[in-house]
Amino acid sequence: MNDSILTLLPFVIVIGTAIAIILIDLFRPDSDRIVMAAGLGGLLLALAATLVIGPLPGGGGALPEGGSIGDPALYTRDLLTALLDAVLISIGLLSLLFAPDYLVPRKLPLPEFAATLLFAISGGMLIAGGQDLLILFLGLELLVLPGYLLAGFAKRDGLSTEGAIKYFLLGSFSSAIFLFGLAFVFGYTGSTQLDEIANQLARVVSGTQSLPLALAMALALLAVGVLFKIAAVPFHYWTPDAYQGSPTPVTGYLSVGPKIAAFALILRIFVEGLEPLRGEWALIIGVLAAITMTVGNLAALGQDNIKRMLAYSAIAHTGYIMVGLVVFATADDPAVAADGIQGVLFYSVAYAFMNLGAFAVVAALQRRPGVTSQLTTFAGLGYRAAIPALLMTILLLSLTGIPPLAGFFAKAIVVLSALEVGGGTALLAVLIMLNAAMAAFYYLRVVVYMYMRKPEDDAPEVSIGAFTKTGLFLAAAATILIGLFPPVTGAILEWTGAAATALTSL
Amino acid sequence: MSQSLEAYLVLSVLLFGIGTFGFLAKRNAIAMLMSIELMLNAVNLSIIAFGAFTPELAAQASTIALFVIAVAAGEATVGLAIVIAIYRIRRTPLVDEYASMKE
Amino acid sequence: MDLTFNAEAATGHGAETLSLTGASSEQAIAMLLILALPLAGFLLTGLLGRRMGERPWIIAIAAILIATGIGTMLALGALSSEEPVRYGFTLYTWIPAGDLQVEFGFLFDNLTAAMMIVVTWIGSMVHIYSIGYMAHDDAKWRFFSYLNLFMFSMLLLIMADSLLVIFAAWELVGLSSYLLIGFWYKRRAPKLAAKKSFLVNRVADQSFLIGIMGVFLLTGTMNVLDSFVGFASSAEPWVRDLVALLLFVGAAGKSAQFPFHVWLPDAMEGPTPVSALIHAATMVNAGVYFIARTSPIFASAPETMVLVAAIGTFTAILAASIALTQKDIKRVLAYSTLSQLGYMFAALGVGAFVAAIFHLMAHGFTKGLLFLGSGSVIHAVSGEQDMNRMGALWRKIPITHWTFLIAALSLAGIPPLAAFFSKDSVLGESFILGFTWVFVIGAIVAAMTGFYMFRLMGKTFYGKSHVDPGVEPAIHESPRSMTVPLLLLAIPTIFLGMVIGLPLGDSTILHWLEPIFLPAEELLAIQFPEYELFGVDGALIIVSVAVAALGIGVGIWLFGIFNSRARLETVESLTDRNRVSRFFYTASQNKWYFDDLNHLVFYRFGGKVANGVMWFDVKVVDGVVNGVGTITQSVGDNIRHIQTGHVQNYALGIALGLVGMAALFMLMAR
Amino acid sequence: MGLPETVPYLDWRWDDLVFLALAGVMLGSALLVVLGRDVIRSALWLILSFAGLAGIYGLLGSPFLAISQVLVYIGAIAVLILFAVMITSTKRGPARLVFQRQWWVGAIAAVLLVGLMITAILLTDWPHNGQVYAAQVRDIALTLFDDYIFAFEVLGVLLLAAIIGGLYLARRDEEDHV
Amino acid sequence: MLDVGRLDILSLIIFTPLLGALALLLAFPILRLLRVEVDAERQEATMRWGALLTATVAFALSIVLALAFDNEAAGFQFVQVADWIGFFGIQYKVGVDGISLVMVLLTTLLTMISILASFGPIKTRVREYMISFLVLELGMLGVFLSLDLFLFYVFWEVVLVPMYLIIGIWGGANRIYATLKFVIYTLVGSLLMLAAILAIAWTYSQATGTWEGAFDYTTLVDFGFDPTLQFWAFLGFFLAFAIKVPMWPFHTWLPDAHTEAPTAGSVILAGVLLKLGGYGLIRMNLPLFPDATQDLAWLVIGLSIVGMLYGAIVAIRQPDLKRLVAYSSVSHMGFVTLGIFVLNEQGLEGAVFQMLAHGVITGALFLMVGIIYERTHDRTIAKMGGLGARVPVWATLWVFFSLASAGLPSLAGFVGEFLVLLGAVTFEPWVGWVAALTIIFAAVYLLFLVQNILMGDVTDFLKGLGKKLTDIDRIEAATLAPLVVLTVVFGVFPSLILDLIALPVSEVLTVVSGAAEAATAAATGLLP
Repeated sequence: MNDSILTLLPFVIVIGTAIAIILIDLFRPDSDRIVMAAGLGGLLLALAATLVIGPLPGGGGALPEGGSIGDPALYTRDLLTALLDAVLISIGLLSLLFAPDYLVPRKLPLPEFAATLLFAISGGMLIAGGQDLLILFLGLELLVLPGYLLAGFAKRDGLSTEGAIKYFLLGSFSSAIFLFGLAFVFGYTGSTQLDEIANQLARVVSGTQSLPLALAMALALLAVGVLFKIAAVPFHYWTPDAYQGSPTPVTGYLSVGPKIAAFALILRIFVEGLEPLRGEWALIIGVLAAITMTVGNLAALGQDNIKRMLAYSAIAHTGYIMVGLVVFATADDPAVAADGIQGVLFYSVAYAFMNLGAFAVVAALQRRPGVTSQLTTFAGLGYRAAIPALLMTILLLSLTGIPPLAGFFAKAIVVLSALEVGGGTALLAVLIMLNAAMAAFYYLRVVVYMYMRKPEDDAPEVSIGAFTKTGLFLAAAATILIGLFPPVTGAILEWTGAAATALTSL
Repeated sequence: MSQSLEAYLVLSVLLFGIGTFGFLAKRNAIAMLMSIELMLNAVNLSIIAFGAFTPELAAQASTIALFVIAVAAGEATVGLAIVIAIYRIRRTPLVDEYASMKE
Repeated sequence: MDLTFNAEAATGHGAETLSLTGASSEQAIAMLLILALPLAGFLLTGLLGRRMGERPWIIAIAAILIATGIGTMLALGALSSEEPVRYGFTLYTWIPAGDLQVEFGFLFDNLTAAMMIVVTWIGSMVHIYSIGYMAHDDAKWRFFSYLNLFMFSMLLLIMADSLLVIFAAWELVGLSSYLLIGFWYKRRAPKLAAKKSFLVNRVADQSFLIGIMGVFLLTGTMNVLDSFVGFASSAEPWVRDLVALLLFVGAAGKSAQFPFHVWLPDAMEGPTPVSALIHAATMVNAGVYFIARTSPIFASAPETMVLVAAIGTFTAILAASIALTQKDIKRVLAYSTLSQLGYMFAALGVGAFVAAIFHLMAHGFTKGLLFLGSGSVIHAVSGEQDMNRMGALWRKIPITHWTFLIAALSLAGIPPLAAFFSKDSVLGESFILGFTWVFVIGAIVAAMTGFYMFRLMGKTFYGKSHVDPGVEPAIHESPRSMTVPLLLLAIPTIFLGMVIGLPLGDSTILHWLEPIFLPAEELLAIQFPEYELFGVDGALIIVSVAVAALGIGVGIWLFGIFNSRARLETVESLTDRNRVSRFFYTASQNKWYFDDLNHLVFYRFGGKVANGVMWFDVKVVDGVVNGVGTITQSVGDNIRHIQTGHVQNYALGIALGLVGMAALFMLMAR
Repeated sequence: MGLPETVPYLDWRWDDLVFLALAGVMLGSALLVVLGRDVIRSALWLILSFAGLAGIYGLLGSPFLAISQVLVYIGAIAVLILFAVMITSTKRGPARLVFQRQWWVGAIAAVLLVGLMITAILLTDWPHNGQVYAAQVRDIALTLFDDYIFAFEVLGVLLLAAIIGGLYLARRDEEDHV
Repeated sequence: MLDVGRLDILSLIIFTPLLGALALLLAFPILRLLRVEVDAERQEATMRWGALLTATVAFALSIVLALAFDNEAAGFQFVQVADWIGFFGIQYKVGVDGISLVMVLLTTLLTMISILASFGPIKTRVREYMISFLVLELGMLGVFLSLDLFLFYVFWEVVLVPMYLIIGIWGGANRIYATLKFVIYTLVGSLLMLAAILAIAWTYSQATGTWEGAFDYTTLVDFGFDPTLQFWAFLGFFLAFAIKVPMWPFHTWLPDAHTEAPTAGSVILAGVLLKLGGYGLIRMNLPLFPDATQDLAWLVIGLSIVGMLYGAIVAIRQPDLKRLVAYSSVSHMGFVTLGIFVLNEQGLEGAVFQMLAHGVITGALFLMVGIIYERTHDRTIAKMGGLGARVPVWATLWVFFSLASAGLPSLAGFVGEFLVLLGAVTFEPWVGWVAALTIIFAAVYLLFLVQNILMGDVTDFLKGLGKKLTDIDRIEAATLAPLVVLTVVFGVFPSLILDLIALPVSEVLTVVSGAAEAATAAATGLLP
């Protein structure tokens, strides 16, 4: 029982923090400082708890074996959970740090924001450990409902609400589709338990007859549901509009939080539960991965609105991460399959920091209301605000995949795993490379604006709050450290590797 | 017929299809939301149907359906809140008039 | 007698060969000094010359005079020794790369000695002469510095013992000539001429370089002497022919043989001492020297030898035919140089190596004198070079005139002047060795030589004065620094032939050089019959003198001598008589249109090609690159347009995606 | 009174008849929801459709769920929707176009989807079939509060989050005019 | 004697620029924290001299390295290994052999000169500029010294960023187009190289069952990959290097980059960056993929020859000084690739030597273009004319370097070209002959240029500049003097360099020919 408390502790802390913030706001309105303190404190606590409890690779942490809630397990704390928890909490932490600079000048309430954000994070954390379809669905909803709200958080801003409603309508549509898929799986296997489902399906697949059509349909429905959440082409349509419309710190969060949580969902459902069916979706996902990265990059090329540009680039990154899944699906060797999943995880970690950081810079520039997200606002940033420009450069280079930054390793690992499989999957590796070169164009265009163009005459002064600064440094530091500092790189490699192995060897 | 899983499932699919069509065809945000509710109910119907034909799943299916209903309620809350918020600005619930952001 | 390849000699390498001995340390130091002095002169004058005021030539002249002294001593030492000598030493390994070891080494034998005398003495004369000639030029320090560089290069060329070092020197000679020709770089003609000379040489050098590499491939060495050992038996005959041909192309370039002859006349745009030094006396001889030096290689390629002879002969008559009609005094001399070089190549080609070198020496001094003399003339008439605006100068510049007359007679082949002996041995040996056609054409050229030299004499020194009246009063004999070299050069022009060209058939120079060419002659199976002064050889002498005299006679008849009258109207009537003669006259005057052809082919057409390639680069190669970029971007822009902003469109997209996915999954499941 | 075992002439069970009737009501009113011009009427048809579904739940042996459906959907969600409709309907009334211009594509997509799904369902050999089992309320309660207690708690959080956020968004601020 | 090996001298050399860059980055912020105010001019001066000092230290260290280097010893020297990412067996492993030593010397020298040459022209954002330059040096040194493929790749990309900034920030009018083209073009190649690196590393780990040594250069060279993998991996590496060299038809980024880059950027670009490609081909393609090298040699040779002639012909008609020199680089670098793939000692040694010579000579030419540009703010050849009369010293030096570039014997440019051509003739005589046509075209474009800009009358444009058109000053002379000296020294005593590279070159060739022999033996059934 003690174990179960520990198992849930980070999750509970996050939710507790959210509720605490609501209460604070209720009793002491207009106390942003306390809210920030509570939010940051809670998240730090949760992060600490995650790292202390573990399980960490090599049998570390207070719960080296992990633990689970419910019998049969609804929620489990394993290496993957801990890893994703840590990432998601970090995302929450950074998103929260970036918020005040943007919200306060626009008179948007911090407490609601913080609470909603924390709820969303907790949804992701729930997915990370979910072992039951119902929990996963609840987690997904807990993740996305606050997400819709956050997207529309600047409720007096037409773009924000427009993005929110597009996001909401399409999101709910995809949720319904996804849910139908769950229902089919449930109906066919008679269970909501991932391991049970895996067993049942293994039995079905081991028979010589072809896959029951209901399962094929279920796969399609589930795939569409998750592909929508990760914003894979052709289910990505919401991304540019939602990203552009959302308040910028929210955009930052949206670009990483739901995406990584959705990948967690994929890992739990497709990799863990539907593992026996992986051969069925390999080809389609492979093709979609190729299309996704290419379309994302192509669309980003000429985009002058940096938020939209980053939205398209986020689509492209989705494509890269999907390659890891394809590796998992196509590999004969379990070790290689695990390498694919490791690619997904490592990429997610790296991507979280660098993308969030990049959006944070955009947000920082918009501290003064009225600053648009046009690329021209970056003109001459290197001359106006040296440090943010420098950090942005680092983050963009990392997104491009220039070594020795985090993004480079992320790509390298995914590519490596794809090459391990060989054949068509190796072609994806080559495609990643070509895409990365294409992506360099628009990422570097931002650098061009920052350093190689004169600032506009009416360019406002850039002033950045302490929170944002801290967050920015953290994100950049993570991006650099993951790439350049062997202990960190090694630790994350080890963790992702162990989590992947554990997940695939179930 | 009432004792055949397929019948209920087909019924569910039909409802889902109607919902889908509604979602795709309607212009009014709230009507689209209603279509989504139809779709969710269709799913619920299939869940219950699965449960009803498997003795050990009956209770679980009902429970899941309950959860889905609750989630649907939450979703409706959020959705309607967003609709109201945007209506304040745009003065219309018609989504095809929300196209400030496009390429 | 026919040129046949002596296979036995190729493998057996029969008769006694000249063996190489290490140079004594005195000899080594002397050789190094010969090189180091002009090099130092070049560097010092080049670096400090600007600050050396009015006498920036001191260092350069001193360097060259000392080098000449040492060189003469070495040369005389070698030539006077009983046994033919050949010594050398290696300074260091220049380019070591795998099995290639290019030694930076030197070689001294009688051939070197002969060349040494020509190069150092003419070089010294030119240096001294330049003091006067260039007195009024502001940048004379530059001029002297270049001259020293030229001397260094030329001396390195004749002393080097490695093909690659020879090539290096070869290129340096080209460079220094480029600098000297383009000395007056602000003027249009010199800068074009300099470029032309360098580029034409480059074209030839490319083949030359490949030829050197071919030698290396076949023999595994770049050392001149070592390469002889295996070359003859190294490969198929056609391969040897090809390698020799490549080398010949290089030699032809430097020595301005057809079709590379075009650069030499233009190069007269340089200051006149430069013309003397480079284009008559030394540089152009490099090709002759090279073929002589590598005679065993050429001897192993008999077909190429015939080509050498043919090209030489053709160049001789072609150039002579052009020289007949030129107006510019220096151009006449330039074409005459070409023509004489043709003789040398013809001699080389038929296997008369000694004769070739002999003619080289004799012609070198003669032509040096002629050029310096022409410089003196030009100096006298304030820079005018057109012979039509000269005339009746012989009394006003007597020293120049008399020395010039001597040289002209020598060149025309009048005994007992230097060039008579050498030209005679070229023609004679050609005939003896069975190349009757060479002899016949050579004789015709001899007649033409006599004619154009005395046409020049007549137009320049005799007859009526056509000098610009404004210039007329200023005509004066040149300063001593210019006349002294003329007088000094007149000495070998008169006596050289008598000293080393006698006794006929068993001359000194034959003794000097025969051992060096023995291997080649053996390969070619050449055996000179006994010399018959009162037989065929005597007859040949008479023929050659007769044709020369004929040419001179016609020249004098038409253009006069001393105070006799020129028959210019006859000239006009001859050239203008009918269409045929008019055509030949104009064609000759226009150098048979080679320059125009080159202009058309290389400049116009080549320019078009370059433009075409550039167009290709910009439009196609870069166009593809940029096109990929542009297309990608426009595809991206189009893709972005699926983002209509309408949520229903998005929903439809998703729904269709769903339908597609479902269909696919179900199809795959079946 | 004693009904015959099966429906006369058709040889259907009575349940089948009920099923068909309810299905008809449900689908019919669902169609009206979708096709209707007036949003308010659509909302009302929606209620009827939900009611039909509740009936089918009953038929499937889940009266408890049927009641929940009525309570939550009709009692809460539908009402909520009605409110929202009232708030957002302008004096202009429903616009002339009920459907967006590309509705026919949507129709095709929906039909295709339905066709595919029905194919999938009919061609699948379902492991459990042929007999309806009733779910006991007690079992439901046990499942809910024992097996799924954690999920239930999570659900609470979810609703809390939805409400907090929803409240914030829908709340009228001082400077708003509606 | 100083035990240089103990010093970890290679790391010292590599990271000296980084330390310098960090110092420059942090010096004044820290002073500001300490409330020491330094006026801007002083700061800029400090940056300039600090960067120069750093580069000088690096150069001095590389000289120490050269002195301590034993050119008789086989293999790599001063090897230093540390685990980097143990998970994949990725190491920090550096070592030096003759070839890399030559490249290191070239790099440190040219960086030093470039920094000095930037004193005058760079007036804005001096700190960033100097830091970029030092980081650039770090990357280049890293590439030349890495013995771990992953590390190699990392440094390879590190080079890209500062160059991108240098062109993009301090470049000419069309700099953004040029710099993006440069980066993206290079990235396309290098990313495929990364794929190839990963593929061979994985193959190795698969065969041996461990990641240990999977990125280790020497281990991989000994491993021997199967021909199919070799073929594809060769192409991956080759594309990266071919773009960098740049080989025809991947060269079009170069003229643009050169034209827009600031002078020192051009110097480094031509002097060192292009050599990364040639070095990579020698270090990676030949030993790692000997079979593929044999199979594809003709392809590369063909491209090289086309590039040599094509670059020279296009250069003839270039209207812009820098573009002309850039195209001459294309032509000259063709010699390098040709020399590498004729696969014999002369060719390969010639290629290395040519890289060095081209670095020195073309670097100098770019410096000189920069000097004139500083005064005229124009590089249009048509506007120049009669410079010989106006700036005699400059003109003399220009002629000197032009001749060196045209391959005048006794200057550095000749030796490399000669050896390469000899290698080509050895390989296949007609190939050598065709390749040698380049020396004609080289003379054509260089002499046309000399004629057009130095000779003739002074143009009105130059007259209009009046006294602004001065001859070279002291700093400029200081930047050019070492290059003049080296051009002569390397031309007269090439053995200084050739002795260094003889052994490594023969080692490379042993690997390549060993594979060929094995293949022949296998084909004829001599081996099991």
